Amino acid sequence: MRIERRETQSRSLMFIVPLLAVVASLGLAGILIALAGAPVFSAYKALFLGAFGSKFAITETLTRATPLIVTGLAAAVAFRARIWNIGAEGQFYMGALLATLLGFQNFLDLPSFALIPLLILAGAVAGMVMLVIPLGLRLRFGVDEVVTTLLLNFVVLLFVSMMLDGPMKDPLAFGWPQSVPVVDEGLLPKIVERSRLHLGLIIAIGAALLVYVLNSYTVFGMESKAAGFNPMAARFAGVPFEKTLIKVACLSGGLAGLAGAVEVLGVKGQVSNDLSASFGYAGIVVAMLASLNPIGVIFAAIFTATMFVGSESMSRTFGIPSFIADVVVSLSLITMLVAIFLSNYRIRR
Amino acid sequence: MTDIIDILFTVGLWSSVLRIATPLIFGTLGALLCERAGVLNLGIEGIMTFGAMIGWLAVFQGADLWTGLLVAALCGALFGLLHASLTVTLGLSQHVTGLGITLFASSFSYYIFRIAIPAQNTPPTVEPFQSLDIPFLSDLAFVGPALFTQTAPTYLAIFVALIMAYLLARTPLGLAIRITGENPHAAEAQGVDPIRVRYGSVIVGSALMAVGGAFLTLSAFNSFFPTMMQGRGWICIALVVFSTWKPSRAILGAVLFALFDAYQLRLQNVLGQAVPYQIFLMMPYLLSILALVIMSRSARVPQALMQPYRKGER
Amino acid sequence: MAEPVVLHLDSITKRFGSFAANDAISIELRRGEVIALLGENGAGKTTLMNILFGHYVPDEGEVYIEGRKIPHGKPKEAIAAGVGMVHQHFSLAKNLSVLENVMTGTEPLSSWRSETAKGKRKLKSLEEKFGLLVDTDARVGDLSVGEQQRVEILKALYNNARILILDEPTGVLTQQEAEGLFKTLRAMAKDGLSIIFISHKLHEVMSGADKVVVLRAGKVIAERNTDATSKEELAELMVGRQVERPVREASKPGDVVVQARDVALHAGSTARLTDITFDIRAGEALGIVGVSGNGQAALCDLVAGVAHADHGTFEINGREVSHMTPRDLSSMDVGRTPEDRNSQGAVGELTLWENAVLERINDRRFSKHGFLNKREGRSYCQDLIDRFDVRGGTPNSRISLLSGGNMQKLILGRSLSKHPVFLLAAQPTRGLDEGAIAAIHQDILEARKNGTAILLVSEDLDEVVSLSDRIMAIHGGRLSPAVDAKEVDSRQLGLMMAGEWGGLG
Amino acid sequence: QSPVKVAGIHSSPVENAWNSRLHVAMLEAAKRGEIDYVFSEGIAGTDYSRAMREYAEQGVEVIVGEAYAVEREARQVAGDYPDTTFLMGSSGKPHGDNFATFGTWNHEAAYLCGMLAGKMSKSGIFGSVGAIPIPEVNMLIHGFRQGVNAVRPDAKHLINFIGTFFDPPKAREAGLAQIDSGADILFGERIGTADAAKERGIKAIGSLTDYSARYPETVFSNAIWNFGAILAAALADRKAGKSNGQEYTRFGLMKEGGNDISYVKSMVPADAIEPMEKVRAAIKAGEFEVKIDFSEPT
Ligand SMILES: Nc1ncnc2c1ncn2[C@@H]1O[C@H](COP(=O)(O)OP(=O)(O)OP(=O)(O)O)[C@@H](O)[C@H]1O
Ligand SMILES: Nc1ncnc2c1ncn2[C@@H]1O[C@H](COP(=O)(O)OP(=O)(O)OP(=O)(O)O)[C@@H](O)[C@H]1O
Ligand SMILES: [Mg+2]
Ligand SMILES: [Mg+2]
Repeated sequence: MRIERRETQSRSLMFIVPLLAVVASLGLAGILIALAGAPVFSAYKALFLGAFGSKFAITETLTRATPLIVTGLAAAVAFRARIWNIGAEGQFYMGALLATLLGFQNFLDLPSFALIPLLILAGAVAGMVMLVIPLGLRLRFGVDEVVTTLLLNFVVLLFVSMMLDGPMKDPLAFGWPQSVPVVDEGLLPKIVERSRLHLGLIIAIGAALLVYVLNSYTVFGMESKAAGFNPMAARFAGVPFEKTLIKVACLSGGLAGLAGAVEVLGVKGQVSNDLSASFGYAGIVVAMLASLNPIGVIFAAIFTATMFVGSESMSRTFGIPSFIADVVVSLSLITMLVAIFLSNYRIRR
Repeated sequence: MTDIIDILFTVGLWSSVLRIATPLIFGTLGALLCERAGVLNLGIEGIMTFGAMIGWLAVFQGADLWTGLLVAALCGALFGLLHASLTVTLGLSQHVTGLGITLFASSFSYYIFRIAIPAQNTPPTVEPFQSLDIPFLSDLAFVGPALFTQTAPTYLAIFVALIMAYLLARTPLGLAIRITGENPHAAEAQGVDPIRVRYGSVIVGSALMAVGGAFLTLSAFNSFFPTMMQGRGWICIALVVFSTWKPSRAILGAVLFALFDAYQLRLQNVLGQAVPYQIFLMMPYLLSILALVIMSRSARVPQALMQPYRKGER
Repeated sequence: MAEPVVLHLDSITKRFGSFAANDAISIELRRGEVIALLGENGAGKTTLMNILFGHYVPDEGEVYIEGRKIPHGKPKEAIAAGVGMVHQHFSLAKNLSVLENVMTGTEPLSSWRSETAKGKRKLKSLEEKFGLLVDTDARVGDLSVGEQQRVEILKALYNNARILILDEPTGVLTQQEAEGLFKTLRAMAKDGLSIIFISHKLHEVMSGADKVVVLRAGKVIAERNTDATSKEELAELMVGRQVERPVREASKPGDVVVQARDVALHAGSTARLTDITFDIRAGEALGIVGVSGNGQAALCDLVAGVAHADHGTFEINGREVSHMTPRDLSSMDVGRTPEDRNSQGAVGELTLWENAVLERINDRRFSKHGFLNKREGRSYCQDLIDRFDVRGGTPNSRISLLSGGNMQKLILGRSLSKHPVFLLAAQPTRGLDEGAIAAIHQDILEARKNGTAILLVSEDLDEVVSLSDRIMAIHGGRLSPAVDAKEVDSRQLGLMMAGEWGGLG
Repeated sequence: QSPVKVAGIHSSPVENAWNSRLHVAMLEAAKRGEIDYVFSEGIAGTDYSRAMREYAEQGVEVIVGEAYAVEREARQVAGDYPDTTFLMGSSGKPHGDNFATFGTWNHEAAYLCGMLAGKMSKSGIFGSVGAIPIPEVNMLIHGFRQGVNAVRPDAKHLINFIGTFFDPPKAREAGLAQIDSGADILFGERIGTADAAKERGIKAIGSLTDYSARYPETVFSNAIWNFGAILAAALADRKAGKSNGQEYTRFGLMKEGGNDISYVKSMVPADAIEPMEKVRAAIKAGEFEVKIDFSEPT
């Protein structure tokens, strides 16, 4: 068996193959659904309705997709420059934490339009720091960032837990570990009445466009790719190698931190130990589904959220174990990765 | 102050250490084997979870304990096969695939568990491995009870580590694995098929990870709980680097890590809650990072780690 | 020629997509025979050998060794049948020892113990028998390129190869090393080994081989016995037309453009360069020869702005430049081509035009306020493609799809596009075929004529002698005094490269 | 009369001791035909409010769960579904007419367990293993300690927090650490603690649910919490058309049958039982009150 790169990617293939992937993953999930004793085809219908069946469902799906778009961008930006940032989860929490720390009182009496950007910026800065440190360790000592960023996630989670137990504990929560809430002026406005869908979605899409422009139209985008793929050649061509990677790390970590800030300002209003439903890790897969294309990230995130929200809702309709949601998501991610591969490569005997 | 040091000389501490270290040793060896052949396996957290679930379930359904471990190993091998198909044959990005497998394996094991064991009060139990005394050694003062009153799988973990150390350093197969991780083209040029070597390493490595998971439910504890893996797999990924890809040092790394864990639990009893417990829990991670920084110069990363190999492609 | 046929390639065809890299190629090799495979870049030589060795599976055709058909796509079978291959790009594991590299795959994988002591004895005896000395316990990454190649050959011999294939074995060797290699190969052939080697260098082919097989565009164009052909004929067969390397015309150098005085460069505590002093005038080419590992790389880094001098002065047109970055140099119209086009010259994942403009991306022409002007970049690249005859890609294709020669033309092109005051040309033709070499020499000489000061660093002595006005040798990080290229002979150059320049000016 | 439709939304898997008390109570009510019970488990904070809305939309009448991590949102959802009753474990106040709250008060039972333990220990050192120092865990451990101190004023107490709700092997290691420090009775707020006691042949106390069957010879008493009492009260109010906007914690008190000690007589010395039973009766009669202390035990 041999695997060859396709010379040309046919348009129809790029369309059909992912569709087949969805069908395949639903087929596999169908077996599990049947195992739990639920009617498979009605379950599929419930899945679809759960994600798109009502205005509520749609807003929920988009709400769940919002942080994924931003963490997906964080991963896409870093991977494009060969910075293996597995630490978006930790950066996300640090972003959320700092935004909350500055936002639980309106110290300067700022109006919303000034306070919100300030808090989001703070979140981004916190995320930046969390990635610049491991990148610095790589540049200075040659320490592999896959491991350091991964480990920092656990350090951050414990740090957050410590803050929630101590200095940032919400006195009104009677000791339950959650932070003081952000003041109302600091919260992101909802963009659909009576739903959770908040301005964060617009911010996320804006971030995707921004990253797209940076990647495709700027010197920075070109240099970051060069520095990532061939450091020696980049240096020879005068690309300020370390500076470029640090900028990339700032962008990637900043996005992950921003995701955390936006989630806290848009949805929860305060930090808790379970603020993130593994958004940082999921972002990595989202980025890869999108082949690191920032616009593709938007769709990949919505796809992932659809699968999750739809199948969790379906599990409630039929009373099957709610763990099915993550099973469906992971199955569809894996089949989708294979599908993307197959539309670029062919297998020959 | 002396209390803090005295803890180090208690039998209980050291017997805890080996027990806490055992799943980490298995997991680290598994990840190490994969990486030595050039494949990063971030599926570890999920594979360990699945091993914990399926090993326990097998025993609960009537299998004996060793069969339980075997079932776990086989299922781990299957996940290894999946990881290898995706990363070795298709050459998909290794860390992304790994994260995908972790998500899949863990949610899948919760789902199976819930279908097999409908939700109830507390989960049912099995009779776990009993500690196994080793003649003579277990009777030694201090050292005996501290180190030689473990259950059989703990001794197995150490044994596997020694076997793997020997395998990698002294056998033709070990050389084939190492050269595949360093430069698969060099392997191919000498008639060693890097694809088969990678498949084999990832499958066996993943089986070891699953056994590590099963240790938690068949020896360290006696039931399965969803979400009980608590990041142990990720720690193993760090320990592989910490051990500079050497099996014998993997034991050392795991023991050091476990020592921290066991020590901090005891320290809480001496110091009380004066220091936030999170600080203690953070220590192992921070120290691992520190160790990486210190050892980075001497550590020899397998050169082809994370690089896909496709026959006939340059 | 009563010797039996040991290898028979029977109408091998190999296609990549719709493109036939090998088209019904048949070759016979006899015991003790040395065949040279000659052909332009991309003619299909490596592909053919990869098929023979089992790396690639042919679409049609068969491989017979000693009359037996060999299954396709299985290096293991080829090795077992007695084929050994030294790859164009070495396939060695740098972190492993010489012995480990050699012993891989030589014992059954099910064996519970590696017989390292026995292996070491066997390797040592082979080393002595063929004069291929290397430290068996050394880490391969610590060896010089020449030694690494010995390891490659030893690997084949250790496997009891009876047919040895070498893909461009001299591409990375110095002349002395190359001569040594051919002596060894001769001895092996006498010993009954059959050898196929690939080369672009006609003199090697003429002196090293019994028979030459010329490939062009995937087909066998001709077979000649070396005693019945000439370099000129081979060159013409290979390229399909007559090629002649351009010759340097006499010129009158202008003012001093480049001036280095007592430059020193350290890496940590070890000195990479010491007391480097030279001048280059406008319209003059200074050639640097040397055995690799003696400081060429450091010298290139220094001149290219990648490394900075710790001591001394380095001036271009009177301006101190030793602390300038590569981009500062580019903007001063200094052209730089690196030693290794793949690792330093180009970012494979980027397109041709991106690679073409990367070093001058901050020029107002190519970007404003950080935003790229893609149209200008592409048209600049298209100009280079046209002017320097770069084939095989458009400005938008990934540069990794170009062959070495064409990549080199593009890299040289980007250095020459703005009539540089000073050009660094490091190993400009390494691994290229005659046609490409001629084109590149032409470009360099053209620049010289237009008044560019040129620093040529090359391991190819012919190239240095034919392009340079003056020549210096580098040894142990120090430069020899300069000699006039018209007056020097190869014996003298050899002495200089060995660091013996006591008697010179 | 048709059963009331009830949905449980558990943020942890239902094996978690606390959730299992809700889960079991609702399963039992379902068995008695009082309710129809469906549930979701392992629901992350981000997804919690969606689960609430979806059940409400499905026509579920009573939603039982935990609002700790989603206090604000949960109340918002309740506001949008005035016909649905939300019965939520919460640190906050009830809300409107349909958002009912409850805390987990089995400190009285823990006190009684402490009284037994105080008489049984030889070393006078008592260990407690908790998840994280949240108020309801804290008050429980304080309850136990007060009980111990009542019969043994010189007692020494150890405490470990394992930093997570779900790591039985770690709880076990914590227990072992306490035994190594001299403890000979362990109060296990977390499952896994009793395993340590069993291994070293000492005695342990379970919390929330009854562990005696799981660890015979080891767990001699349990501080049981019965969610059933709270559920019944809330359902009754709903049926009677009364507002559910109240705090139901008080139904967790011993005098309401919401918590109680269960112990294995054969394992406890008779002289320990008698004073304990006296206090137990006093609590039930409302004559004795166990002090509530939310502060983090040290
Ligand atoms: N893996 C591959 N995939 C696709 N095409 C290939 C591959 N390898 C080689 N080719 C094609 O086959 C042709 C022959 O390549 P090959 O490497 O055999 O040339 P060569 O004669 O060895 O050249 P050189 O002298 O530069 O080494 C090339 O022009 C290229 O287009
Ligand atoms: N993986 C590949 N896929 C497609 N084409 C390839 C591939 N690898 C090589 N080629 C093609 O093979 C041709 C020759 O490549 P090759 O690397 O042998 O060039 P070369 O001149 O030998 O370079 P060098 O001097 O660096 O050895 C090029 O035209 C290139 O397009
Ligand atoms: Mg070639
Ligand atoms: Mg070549």
